[in-house]
Amino acid sequence: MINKVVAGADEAISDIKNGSTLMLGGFGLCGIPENCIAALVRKGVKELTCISNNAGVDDFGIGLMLQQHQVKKMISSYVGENAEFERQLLSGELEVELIPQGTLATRCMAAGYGMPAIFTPAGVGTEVAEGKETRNFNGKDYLMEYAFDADFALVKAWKGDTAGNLIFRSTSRNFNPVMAMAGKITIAEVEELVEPGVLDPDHIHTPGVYVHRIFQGANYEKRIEQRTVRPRN
Amino acid sequence: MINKVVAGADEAISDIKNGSTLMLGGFGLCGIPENCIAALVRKGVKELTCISNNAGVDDFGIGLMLQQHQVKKMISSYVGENAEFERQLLSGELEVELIPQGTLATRCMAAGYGMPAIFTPAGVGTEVAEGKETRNFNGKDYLMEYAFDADFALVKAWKGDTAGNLIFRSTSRNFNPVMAMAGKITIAEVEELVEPGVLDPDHIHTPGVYVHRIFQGANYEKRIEQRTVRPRN
Amino acid sequence: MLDKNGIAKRIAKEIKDGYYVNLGIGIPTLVANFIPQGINVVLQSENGLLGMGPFPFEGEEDADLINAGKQTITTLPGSSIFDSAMSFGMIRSQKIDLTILGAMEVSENGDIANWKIPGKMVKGMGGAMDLVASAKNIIVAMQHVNKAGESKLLPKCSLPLTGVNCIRKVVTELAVLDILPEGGFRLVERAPGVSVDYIKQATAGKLFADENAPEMILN
Amino acid sequence: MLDKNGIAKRIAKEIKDGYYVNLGIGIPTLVANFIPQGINVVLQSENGLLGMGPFPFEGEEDADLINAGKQTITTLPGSSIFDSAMSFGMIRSQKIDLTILGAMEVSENGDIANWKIPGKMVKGMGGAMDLVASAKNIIVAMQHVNKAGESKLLPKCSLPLTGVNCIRKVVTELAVLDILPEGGFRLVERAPGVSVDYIKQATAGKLFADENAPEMILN
Repeated sequence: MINKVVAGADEAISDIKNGSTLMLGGFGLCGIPENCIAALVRKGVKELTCISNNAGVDDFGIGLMLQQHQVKKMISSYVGENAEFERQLLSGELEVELIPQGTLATRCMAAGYGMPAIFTPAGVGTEVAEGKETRNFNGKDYLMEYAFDADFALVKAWKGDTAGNLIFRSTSRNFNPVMAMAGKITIAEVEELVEPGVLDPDHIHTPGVYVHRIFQGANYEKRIEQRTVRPRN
Repeated sequence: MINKVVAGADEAISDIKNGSTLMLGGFGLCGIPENCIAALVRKGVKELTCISNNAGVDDFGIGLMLQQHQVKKMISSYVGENAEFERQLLSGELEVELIPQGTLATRCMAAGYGMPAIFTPAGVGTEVAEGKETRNFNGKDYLMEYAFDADFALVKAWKGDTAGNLIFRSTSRNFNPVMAMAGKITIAEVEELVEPGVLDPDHIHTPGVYVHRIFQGANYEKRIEQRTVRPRN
Repeated sequence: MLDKNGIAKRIAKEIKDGYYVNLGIGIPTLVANFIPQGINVVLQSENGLLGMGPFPFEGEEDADLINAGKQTITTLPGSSIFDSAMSFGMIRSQKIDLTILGAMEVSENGDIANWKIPGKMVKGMGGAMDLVASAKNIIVAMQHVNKAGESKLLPKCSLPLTGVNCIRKVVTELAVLDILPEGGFRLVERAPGVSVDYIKQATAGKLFADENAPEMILN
Repeated sequence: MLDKNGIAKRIAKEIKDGYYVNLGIGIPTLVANFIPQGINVVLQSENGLLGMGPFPFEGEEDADLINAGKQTITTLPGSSIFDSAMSFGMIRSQKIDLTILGAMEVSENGDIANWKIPGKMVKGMGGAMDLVASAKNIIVAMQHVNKAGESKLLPKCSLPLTGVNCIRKVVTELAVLDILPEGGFRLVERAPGVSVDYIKQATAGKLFADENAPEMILN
């Protein structure tokens, strides 16, 4: 098998340049590439376009990059929990493109599946449809939406092997597999990196062919945004 | 959880009618719904349109249905190993639509993902493109191909639970998950049917929402088409 | 007049055995608490889970297991996990039997606005546009009037739309209303103690209201 | 002049370390036997496997584990299994570095015909149309002339096409040839003992052949 292991996040992201377009996996703070984000902050790379369902919170996730003014544009479906984000947006520092969550996911998938465009009914008749081709199939209107074109995808998995195969844990899967398929260069950080043969081929969520670099991350905080519990009786 | 268990293949397929359009999972004879095919032969339902990558062999798989003249039309990518098939085709008894394998898979996926059409470069400039819309994206031509519309999908999994969740084993996965997503009614036969909670949610290949009926099959023959081995040293 | 739990309780009666249901944030989330015994329902969370269970016991929260509202949750026996593309794939292909979500405004032709108020910080539409454009069966849980006393059931939405001609039922603190295919709200049930006249005054859109519309039965 | 194994051996030299490779049925399958030591290659089988291993030992055949030629095979450490849609997704998105397949005819502008002979029973194109339309790097393994001695490297294909303007390299029993972007075959290497003249006579399409084209080195 092809060995794709790099030493760590700093090496993995070393060729991300000012102006790059990145995909970042995760939903809220769940399943985000914490180590890669920290490395991007250390590197100080700027003018980034970030495709990510959310924009983190003020002091975690993509919020850390926003604090350092590294993000030029966010492409997201929901950016609700972030005061610095709001400040930069209102001041015109930050550009934001809001797109429906399913459209976001499917435009990633389209890139991974070599489909230049897909059709979705999401946004028909709304401002999301402005300037887009609408097409009727079987009496229903659909928007044509284009596959994303991202320089790098940064994803976080639970387990991975040196051949790049990835397994995600529970709902931290979310956007990670579709973004992993979609990046020109895909960088995976994993909680546990194992040798080929350890992971059952039937359990692999992302085949190694999609992953260009992989490393075992460290010090995962895995912060919870909404800690909801029920009482024990 | 919703219980989707039926007693067996005969009950599962009881409402398949003459003229129905079926998807049948499998690649060659690997991962085919053996029990459902046997029940269809017993039921004697005719004039079927079958969407399946292959057409079985003379005495197994869809070949058993061909022997009984139950198939009006095959939609496949490769139909090579079947003398009775050839006879019916040449005599005009059987209609055949050959489409590229990736197009076949992706038209199934499109149905499961609620996408009315997809774009693929497969077949551009060939007779497959005749009568189809060709569209250029980024300098490359693509055909627009429509999602399949199948009344029933018959799939075979390794393990399933009563809620309809499916896990496939090795390359018997092939077309099964994409067809499972695509049927208006999806019928799954499994080698082992278990209670909810036995299967790890992270290992499920086909979520139960796609499966309408499930049963534990019996007497799997799992015939091998090309038995290739290497000598032990 | 119903409180939030009352609205949720009334909506729960619309859930049939065997349904796959997607619950939005807010009142819709409360619906899960009122699903009748003996009704088997599977809750979808669009971040990638079928079979959402209750909140975890304290100390058992799992950062990797959240719902679309980013709350810690649990799975149930029979749950399955999938990625975001498959999640919205099953939404688009109408595998989800019922979608329940909140709204700021609904119009008499079934348009809905629930994501953006001009001049205010826009948080985003999340999955709402996908859900309303795809679901075959959508119930809106909302307040009938805003804090200024103005109706939110309108001839035409004033806010930017989330989806067009997609809502078929609305449950508010005052009433259950269907939206007719030909346009217009039809009063189905009154909330306990609320008069037909009161509902008429609170509804700016076209309303078809039988004077004998029954009071809803919640238990 | 090369036999089938010779063609496979020569093609194997085109495989670089780290390549993901899809091998078609026939001569391309043989290429796997000649991949140089120290070259890490992952073989894709389009029925849904990355990391195809050798045939199983007798008695260890697994009916659930076959390749696209329906042969029993094995996995290797690091293998992964996926469904047919993802398999062709990775083919379309050009994640496969090299595709090797057979052909009945190839034209000087890179068209290929390999699936249908009018008047004969058509078995189907399988995955060939997807592969040739998508792959960035395709090598065709084929016989230079048919049994009647007629060239299969043509100005224009006579058989129904599998793909247009997609082939860049052809390896036959006589030669290695590139297909030039502007059209025409360019002789790269002669098979051992085969003269440039012989190749010229066996090539009906436009051929650019340096009289000093080197003989291929197979070991």
